[in-house]
Amino acid sequence: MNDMRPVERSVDTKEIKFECSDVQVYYGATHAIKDVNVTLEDKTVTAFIGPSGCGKSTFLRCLNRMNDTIDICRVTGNLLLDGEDIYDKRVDPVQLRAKVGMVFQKPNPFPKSIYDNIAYGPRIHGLAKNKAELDEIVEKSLRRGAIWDEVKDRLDAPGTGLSGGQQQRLCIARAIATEPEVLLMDEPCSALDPIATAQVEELIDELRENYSVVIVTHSMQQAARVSQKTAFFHLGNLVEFGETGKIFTNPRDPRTESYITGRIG
Amino acid sequence: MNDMRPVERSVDTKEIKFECSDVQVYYGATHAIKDVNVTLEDKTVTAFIGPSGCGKSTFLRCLNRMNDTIDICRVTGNLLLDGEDIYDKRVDPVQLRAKVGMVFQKPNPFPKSIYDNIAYGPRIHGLAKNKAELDEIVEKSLRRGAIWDEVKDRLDAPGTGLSGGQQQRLCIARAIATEPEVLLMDEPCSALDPIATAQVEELIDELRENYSVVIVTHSMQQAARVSQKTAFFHLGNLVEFGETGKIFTNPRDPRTESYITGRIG
Amino acid sequence: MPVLWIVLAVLGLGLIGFYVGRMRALGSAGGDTRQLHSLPNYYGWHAFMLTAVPALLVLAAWLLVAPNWIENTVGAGIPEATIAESGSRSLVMAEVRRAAGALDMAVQQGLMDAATSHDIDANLSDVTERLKETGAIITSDVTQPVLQAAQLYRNLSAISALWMSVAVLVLATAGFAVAVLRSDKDFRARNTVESGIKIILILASTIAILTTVGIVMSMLFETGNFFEKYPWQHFFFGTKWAPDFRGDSELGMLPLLWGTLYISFVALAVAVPIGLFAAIYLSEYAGPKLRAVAKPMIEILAGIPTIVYGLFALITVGPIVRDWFAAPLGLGNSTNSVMTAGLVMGIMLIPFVSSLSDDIINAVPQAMRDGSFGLGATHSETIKQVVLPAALPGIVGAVLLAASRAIGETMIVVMGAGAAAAQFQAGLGAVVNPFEAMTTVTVKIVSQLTGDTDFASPETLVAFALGLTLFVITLGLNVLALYIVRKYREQYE
Amino acid sequence: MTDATANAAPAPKQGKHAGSLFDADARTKKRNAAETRFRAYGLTAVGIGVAALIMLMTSILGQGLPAFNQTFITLDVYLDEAKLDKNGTRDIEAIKKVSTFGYAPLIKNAMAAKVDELGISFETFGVSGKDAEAMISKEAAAQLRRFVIAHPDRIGDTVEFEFLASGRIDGYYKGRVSMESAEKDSNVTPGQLQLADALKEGGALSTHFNWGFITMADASENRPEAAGIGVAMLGSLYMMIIVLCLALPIGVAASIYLEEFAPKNWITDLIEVNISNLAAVPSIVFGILGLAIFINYAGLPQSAPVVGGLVLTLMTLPTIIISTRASLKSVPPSIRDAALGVGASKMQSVFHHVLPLAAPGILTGTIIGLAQALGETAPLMLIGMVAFVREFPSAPPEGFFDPASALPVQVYNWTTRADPAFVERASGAIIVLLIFLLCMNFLAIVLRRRFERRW
Amino acid sequence: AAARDNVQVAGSSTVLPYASIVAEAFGENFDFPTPVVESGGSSAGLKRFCEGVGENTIDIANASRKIKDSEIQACAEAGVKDIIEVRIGYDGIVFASQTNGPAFTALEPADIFNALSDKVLVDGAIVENPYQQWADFNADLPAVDIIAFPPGTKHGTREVFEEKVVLAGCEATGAFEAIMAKNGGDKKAAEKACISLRTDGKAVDIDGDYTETLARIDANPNGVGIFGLAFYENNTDKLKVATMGDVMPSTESIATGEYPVSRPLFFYIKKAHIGVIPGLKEYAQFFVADEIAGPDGPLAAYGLVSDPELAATQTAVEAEEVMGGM
Ligand SMILES: Nc1ncnc2c1ncn2[C@@H]1O[C@H](COP(=O)(O)OP(=O)(O)OP(=O)(O)O)[C@@H](O)[C@H]1O
Ligand SMILES: Nc1ncnc2c1ncn2[C@@H]1O[C@H](COP(=O)(O)OP(=O)(O)OP(=O)(O)O)[C@@H](O)[C@H]1O
Ligand SMILES: [Mg+2]
Ligand SMILES: [Mg+2]
Ligand SMILES: O=P([O-])([O-])[O-]
Repeated sequence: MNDMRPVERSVDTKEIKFECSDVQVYYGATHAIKDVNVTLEDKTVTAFIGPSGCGKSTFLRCLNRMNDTIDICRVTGNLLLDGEDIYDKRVDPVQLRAKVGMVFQKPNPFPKSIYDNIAYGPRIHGLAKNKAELDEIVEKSLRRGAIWDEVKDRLDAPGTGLSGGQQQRLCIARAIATEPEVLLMDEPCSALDPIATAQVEELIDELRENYSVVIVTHSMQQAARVSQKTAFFHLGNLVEFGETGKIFTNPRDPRTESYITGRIG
Repeated sequence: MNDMRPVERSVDTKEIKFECSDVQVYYGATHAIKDVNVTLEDKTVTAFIGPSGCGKSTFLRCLNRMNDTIDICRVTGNLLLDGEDIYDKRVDPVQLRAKVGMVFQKPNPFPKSIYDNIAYGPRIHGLAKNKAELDEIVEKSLRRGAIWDEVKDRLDAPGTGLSGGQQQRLCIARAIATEPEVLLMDEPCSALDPIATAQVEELIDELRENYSVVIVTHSMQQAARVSQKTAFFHLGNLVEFGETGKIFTNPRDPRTESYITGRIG
Repeated sequence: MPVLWIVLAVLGLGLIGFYVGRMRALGSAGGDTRQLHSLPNYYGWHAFMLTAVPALLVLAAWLLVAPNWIENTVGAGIPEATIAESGSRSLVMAEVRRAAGALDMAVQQGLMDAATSHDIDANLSDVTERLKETGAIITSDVTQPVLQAAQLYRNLSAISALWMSVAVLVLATAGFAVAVLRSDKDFRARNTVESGIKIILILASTIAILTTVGIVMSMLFETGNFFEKYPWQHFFFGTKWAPDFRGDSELGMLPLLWGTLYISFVALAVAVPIGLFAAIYLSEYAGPKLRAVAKPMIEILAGIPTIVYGLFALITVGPIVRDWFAAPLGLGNSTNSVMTAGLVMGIMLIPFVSSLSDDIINAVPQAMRDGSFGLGATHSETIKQVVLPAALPGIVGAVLLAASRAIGETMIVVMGAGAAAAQFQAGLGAVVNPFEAMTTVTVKIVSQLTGDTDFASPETLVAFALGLTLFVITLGLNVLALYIVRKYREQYE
Repeated sequence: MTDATANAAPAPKQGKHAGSLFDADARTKKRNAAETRFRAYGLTAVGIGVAALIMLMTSILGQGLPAFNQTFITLDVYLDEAKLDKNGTRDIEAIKKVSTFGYAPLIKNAMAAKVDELGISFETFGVSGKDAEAMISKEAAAQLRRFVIAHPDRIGDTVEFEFLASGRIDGYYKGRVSMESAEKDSNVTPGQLQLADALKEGGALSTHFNWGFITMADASENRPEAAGIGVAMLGSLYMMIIVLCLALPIGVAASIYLEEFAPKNWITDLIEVNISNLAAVPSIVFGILGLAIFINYAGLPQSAPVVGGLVLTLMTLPTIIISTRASLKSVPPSIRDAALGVGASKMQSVFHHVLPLAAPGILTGTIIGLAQALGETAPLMLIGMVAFVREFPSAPPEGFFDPASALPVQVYNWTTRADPAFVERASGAIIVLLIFLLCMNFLAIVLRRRFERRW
Repeated sequence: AAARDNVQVAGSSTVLPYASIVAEAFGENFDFPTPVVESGGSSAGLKRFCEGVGENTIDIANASRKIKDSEIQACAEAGVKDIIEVRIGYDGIVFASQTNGPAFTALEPADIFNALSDKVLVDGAIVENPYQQWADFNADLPAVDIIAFPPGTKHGTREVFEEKVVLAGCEATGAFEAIMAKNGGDKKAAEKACISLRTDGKAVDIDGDYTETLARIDANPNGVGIFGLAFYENNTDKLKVATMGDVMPSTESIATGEYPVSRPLFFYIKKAHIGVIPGLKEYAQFFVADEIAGPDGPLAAYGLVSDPELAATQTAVEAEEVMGGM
């Protein structure tokens, strides 16, 4: 099953960001991720697709060790970020997570003001020298998160009083405010209307210039639009991984094919 | 891919389920729903569409008085369900909500077992005479919610330990387990893969036989596929309401048109 | 014990009501629970409630009122002369009750038949002797008026008991009937039962109010007496506390108030950080095993009688504070000090802060933490900036509880900080020096109330004034706390 | 730019978080140090709490455990008919006429007989017969009298009794009294101690576990060895039953109403402030209230557990209400929404979902409230429970109305008594009180662990 | 409500030990239940005593002082008219230090006054108390820092201490005269000035019990505490008693009046309750019986200074003589 890493990548091989091999994840006795091997490139958008419950979020959360916070969750295998094993004892998950930011599947704004939600990351990482700079970061992040116009008049209102889609964009803005090198986005557009979705996709495209982005999505169209690489998960297995174009036009695995063509997304 | 199934259903007027006039909703000083007039028919699927933050969820929550639980939220206007004002003092919101079920935008399973999550509604409404019947209801609901196969082996596991999409389906299953006459679904498929989405859409279609369904969605395709009527909200206003086919093919309001044609969903 | 039987009968009827109500409702729906407005059990509870609650309420009321009524009726019939002889009506009544009890016993033991017991005459027969035979305690001779009263007492009691049974049972049956008749599929049983429960909830919350009213009322009168004897200006603004047996004491409350605030402050300065950090550690860092052990252990600290802490302060902490801190620093050489009491009280208060905060912190949803971790925050940053603000209302509640306890504590203060009020006349240095002996309002409330001064003198009555003043002051502090919580509260989700 | 491996030269990166993951940058180091410190504070705090407990426990146990042991002297007492039943009629009323003072000589004689039997004499130790009698508790006479009244037929026989040794003799075997201290002590002489040693040698004196400490009532100041905590334990038990049965349901009910049902307005604000304020009312004020309402107004008896229980209930309520409300507040609103959404009534959503989730906090409040109530003395002072009570209250429900004392009262009483033998008993009583507390808490702790969860 | 069948006693904590010894023996030797004896202070006891007559009020109030006229009046207003006063004996008050602390012999009231009063007479002038050590004003006393633990202002003992020791010392040293002279002959003010104790930490009020005083002396090797005689008698191995004017405090020396510092102890009975509350009179009689309260009885053995006029008391109780000479 894990025999399909298509090596024939286009000539411009990019630097490798993440190199994962033999990754296994267990929730107690449940084997949620089985034997996954995958390499994620820098300055690339990688899309994770697959049916609900197949392990996309689980694998995504491995990449910045968010699974550490779940008691029953156990991760084995090698996950190298820039060649360094992120599960090494010497690695400080805090630093890792500053580097590898995350947008969660369920929007989880802090019970603070919108401003503080965004300013939280820059503050703890000391990204702003003064209030003016911080204001700037907040505004910029909210703009990039395509939510500035809706909230600019109520930056002091609590982030929890926003609509579902607004909360999601707030969380995106919050994640990019810390300027991570890798951004993991778990269904970032699930609650967004087409216009906002397009804006977020634009953002992702823009981020790709400098960083790498991993995005979980259920929308095949979205995956096709924004990603260069796509990984298809099924029942905890990484069934197929490769150039997005190829996966969508010419999938190798029958499961991939049936998923993609099965129904319209 | 995005074939909008043109819906040319017969013009036979159905019974009216909800009749709303002059509905206003305020969150403190924010005017979130402005002057909405709309009639929802029985045995019909109505889709609410509109950009994020336009008030879809807010209006939806008016229909079963879930807004009562938000302190700062104030609703005025007439909302008649089967000709009875649901905001009348004599109306028992409990009975109303048993009649008008709801699937929330953010999945919110109870921190109980999967079984108990589903069985809760039937239990409090006395829908099962005995354990066997209850088991049956649970299984049926989970099947209709397209999640039975994934959870049948772990009905005793907590509902909070499911993946995002699974939680969403669990919540759908929980809502239909009580057999409401009207089902309000706030983006029920946002975290679902195409296959699961299709199954849920099938469910909605099936529900339409007997009940009326209101669904909030960001996917124009989905709206086109499942709904007979569509309402387009914008900045708290109900801009346009009518036959889905008409709205999508021939919108009257320029705002509707620009939203629909603006970008692909 | 007929009352017990009545209660059992009512409860039994209620139980039957439960099943009948349930059955009837089900029956009206043809056995299909879906046709019912509410779950079948609600119909059952409704019937039970209607059967039992009013009946038992009447029973309780009867039991409260009837004895008084009987006493009054019987008491009214006793000749003035008899009362004058015994000193008071209530004392005669005690005799009457005792005689009535003895008559009952005599009949029970067969020493006297029922008829005799009714018309026996104290002047003719040796009633006292015969009653003493029963083993009942008869303290003096049973006189004719007392005997007659006793007989009347027995009669009325019997009649009252009879009517009580009748009334209660009739009411229960009526309730039963109404409930059963109402048990129809369209009847809103759940709403009715829930309204009933809601009334109970409301009643429960009024108890807190009534307690306050009771406290204020029970102190207001004596406080008034105090201010009649002692000028209020001196009490509120006096800077010297020096009660004196000969009267003309100086009872200024400022030194006590200062002592209260100072000692409580030190205690909280110990308890809040330690308690909060312990709570954070236990809920955020500790493994389940450590938590399972450490939390209940720390809770034991709240249950150790304060006298133990007092002795600990007096014998261990006091000398340490004096010899290691106060004396070397030249700040005094008393074993009694604000510091000593504060430290020891702080230890006692740790569980008040830690246990409650721990539960509240634990209740903050994991998603909040995840959000913060995902941004690269450290655990402590997450706690400080996300978890604690979200848990703030609960934590403030816990701290308030600890502060309340600090204000109300006596034993530790007496043994740790002494019984002498702060010495305002000795200058500011003595007042702010934490190694100086001081005492609190509560200590003085207790000591003036349990002391040897004339109970109608200002020296004793001042306890009530102190209590009421403290009450008002803490009320103010609580209003402030509520305001702060409102301002900074962060509601998740 | 090939495969980046662990030894690849760290390429200069432009990101804000550049650098190897293995070596933390300065800021991270600083933050990590803060983290470590924070964690250390937490551990220290737990450590302080536990250390304080251990310290207090060691001292309590060290002082209190001896209370469970007691020294006894076994004597054969000749029940002299001439003293106990002069007429020889065995009429119980006549026998009752002989007071405990009349029994003292019998004990004195028995002591002398015992000394003879062991082949020693008072003179060797320089003690008189009266001194020797004083080595036996004053309780002995009462014990003897009770026996004789229960068995009048035994008059004239010689019966073996195990009497309590007096407090000082007992103290000698517990290290409280020494030969040196006895020199200065007006209540015991070194001779008596030596005689005691001789008796021990002869098997007439032994120290063993003393059930009496747990089952007997308090005793007066001049017989500390006979003092037990039976009445106090029953009193505390009765009061705790009342407190638990009233405070928990009322407290939870009140909290539910205030937190979930009451409209949010100034009245509820007032109630909220008012309840926190009640927590700050000194406990003795609750005693004033109890005296005024329950005794003077409602006419309930004095010194009765029912009044004590009611007063402590009022005192505990604020603690339970505050903690319950805090826990109810911390349940996420989405849970309530979920329940309401499937058509549960507000009441159902509260009782089925919110309350179980708030249970840990409620139980904590209950534990702390009960602990406080169990250890409280001051309010009991005004309602007559800080008292010397010898009679056991009967079984509930009547027993709720009988005079009783309470464990903390017993502790307090004993610590104020002159005879140092009471100090150990006070600590012993504290041990019992803590065991009591642990038993009460155990259930709560088990329950709490069942309900604890994170979501 | 069933009738109460036990005697209820409340009041002074000083009388409590005696009352409990009597109650215990009473319960053992009579068929009546053992009386319930509460402590809580003379004042609190009398207050409850004066709340009225009836079963839910107490029958007897113990007091370590005589009932005040104002209290009698308050009693009468509440219907408690006939009160029987019973004096059971005297409580001696002694000064004592640690066994290995300083020894005080032949302590005079003047010494106590000089050591503890706020203002003392030095060279004919009234000044703030300058003394740091006992030897500073009396070379016969030990040269150790002054620190004393008098009972707090709530205790009746404090009153006796003030009246019979401090005030007496004030007069003896001539300070009283000097103060009078200074303030223009205001006797009351002078007395008040005399008895106010210094506040520089050398006189530490004890609101608790003698056990607390004992603990404080343990923690302060130079401390002098003020104790009841009974407490001292039970702790002779821990305390070194100070003699007053060379008289050793003992039940005998106090009974004879040689040792000056003592106070009478009382209990008060509601006459109206006699004949209603079973055992009430019997208890009172038993209390003052020779075998109990006499010089050889258990009370004296415990430290009560028995009343030389006990016989008169016995007759008074027998005859139920009430106060106010009825
Ligand atoms: N609890 C609240 N308090 C204050 N304002 C709110 C609250 N909930 C929603 N709003 C505001 O009301 C407006 C409508 O919100 P609503 O949730 O109805 O949007 P929506 O159409 O459902 O959007 P989405 O598609 O993003 O879910 C938004 O501007 C939102 O910020
Ligand atoms: N906390 C947990 N405890 C136990 N099992 C879990 C937990 N979280 C996820 N799982 C299980 O692990 C599997 C993978 O879950 P994951 O959340 O990775 O799915 P996913 O691909 O993100 O799905 P979705 O698209 O629905 O979000 C699922 O079967 C899920 O039920
Ligand atoms: Mg997921
Ligand atoms: Mg929404
Ligand atoms: O308690 P007392 O009244 O004797 O001080």
